[in-house]
Amino acid sequence: MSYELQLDGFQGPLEVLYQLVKKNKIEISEISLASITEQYLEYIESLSVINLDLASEFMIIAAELMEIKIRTLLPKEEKKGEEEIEDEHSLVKRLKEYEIFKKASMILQEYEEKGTMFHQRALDIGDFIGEEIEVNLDLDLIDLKKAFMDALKSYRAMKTVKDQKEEKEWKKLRIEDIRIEDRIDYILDKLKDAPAGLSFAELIMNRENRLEIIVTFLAILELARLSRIRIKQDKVFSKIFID
Amino acid sequence: MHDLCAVIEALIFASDEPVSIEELSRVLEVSAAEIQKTIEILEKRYQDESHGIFLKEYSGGYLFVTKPGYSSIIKDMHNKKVSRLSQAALETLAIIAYKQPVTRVEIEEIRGVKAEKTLLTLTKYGLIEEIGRKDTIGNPIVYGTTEEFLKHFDLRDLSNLPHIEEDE
Amino acid sequence: MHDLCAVIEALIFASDEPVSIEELSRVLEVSAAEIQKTIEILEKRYQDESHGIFLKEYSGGYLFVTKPGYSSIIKDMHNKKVSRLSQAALETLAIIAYKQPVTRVEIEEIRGVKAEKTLLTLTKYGLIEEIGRKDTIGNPIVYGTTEEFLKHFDLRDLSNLPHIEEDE
Repeated sequence: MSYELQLDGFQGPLEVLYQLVKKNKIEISEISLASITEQYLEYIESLSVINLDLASEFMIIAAELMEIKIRTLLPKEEKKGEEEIEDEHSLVKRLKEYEIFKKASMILQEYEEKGTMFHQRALDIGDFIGEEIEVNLDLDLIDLKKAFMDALKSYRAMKTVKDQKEEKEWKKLRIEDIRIEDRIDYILDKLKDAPAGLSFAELIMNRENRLEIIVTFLAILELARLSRIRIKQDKVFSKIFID
Repeated sequence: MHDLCAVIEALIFASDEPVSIEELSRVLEVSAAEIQKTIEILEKRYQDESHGIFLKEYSGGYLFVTKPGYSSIIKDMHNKKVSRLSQAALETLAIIAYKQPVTRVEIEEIRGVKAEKTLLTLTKYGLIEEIGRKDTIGNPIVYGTTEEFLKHFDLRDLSNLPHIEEDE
Repeated sequence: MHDLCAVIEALIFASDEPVSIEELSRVLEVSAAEIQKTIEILEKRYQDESHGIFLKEYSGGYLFVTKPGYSSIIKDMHNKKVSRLSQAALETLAIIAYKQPVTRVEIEEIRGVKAEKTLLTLTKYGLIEEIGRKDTIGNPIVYGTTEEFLKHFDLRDLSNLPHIEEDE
């Protein structure tokens, strides 16, 4: 009704994917998602500043997209009866569900337009009854403590907005540390010194950061796409060799 | 009859939450049928164009609010900023509205981003509330929408939410 | 003339503070004399005993309030369902409990919104009181909790408030 709302929140990777689907006027299906994988990766690369938490979210979805893409590129084997009846990829399912709520939220937005036309004032029971008011509050100390914590929490949230600028600088340094291009150069460098090829495990040695591992993996896929390297794996879950 | 009209008007005016017929019937010790009849008289009275306020029904209760036509002049005079929720907040609210009772983790799974801050703000504005805890590991808090939510979106009750197809 | 009546009714109804004739004249671009005349019509309309509210003059402004005769029944209705503090009031009370002695400005800084009316309500409820003035510029009033507050929460004294880890 009549109060101020200032809400924000970053629209995450699903939103980006959803926007790409809309932009390209395609259906949410594995095949169409595979077709926009490059655009998604380009988008990630264009992000110069990104919060690390979000970065890993973006990367996980990037990896899922790559998986879908590979699945659609691989020749279909016509066997294996039951196993072949595969479900939709979970990313497709998630995006479909996301779309439902996206639509619902757009309808709510129209309703909000209407709802904010009605005004009521902030009422205070003291305005209507005499000076002395007996209160019979259904409250205990836990409520009181919680209210104090809530007040402090939102106070801190407001303050952190101020601090975020400085933090962003730091995050910028971090993300630039692990750009896909750099990892590509790094892998090519390593391969020069290793004519017999390398294993994926060797490439991610000493890299404990999940994001770095994902970026390395994406870099390898990119190199394979450009036919700069070959990837070999004897069987599922065995070592991955690159030469 | 006139007196009943007046006391009901006073009671509804003095409440910032919708007042139900049952509540009025209990407090005034008058049959629900009679309250209903008086409410209808009141509704009609304020429909007259010489009135700037009217009796509006929300989730089975009644509330006085200003007529929509005066919204912009009220905003002008009281410097009321037009309150609009962000996309993130709207999506989170939509999920809660349709899936309630729902946990934070369930919301995050659908939106693919953290929801903690948005939940905090929505709670602060009284649009959602903790309505209990789920009986699973960790006993996570479950959220639901409030009466304020209905008011904000001009919904009579939750069954008036727009229909969405969930093909599952 | 009817329309002027309606828009003034809406503007006064929607206001938290008394609305003056000058203010209405400025916003509506209508002469003060005409506003004055319309206010008189409104006053008369609500004097009728079929109305439970009326236009009350407060320090040069107007506000709708319920007629004094209904105060006990309003109290009944609100008491029976146990008066609940709004989130705003509860947070303000909590801040005062933990940070007392504390000024209005300090409370507003933490909550990020005006606290004037909330402080008035909490004072009326007897939960807080002015406990003195601060020795800084403007000598602002400082607030603290009352005996009633301790009784309400069944506290022997303030040191029995639940402990809070500040850096959590």
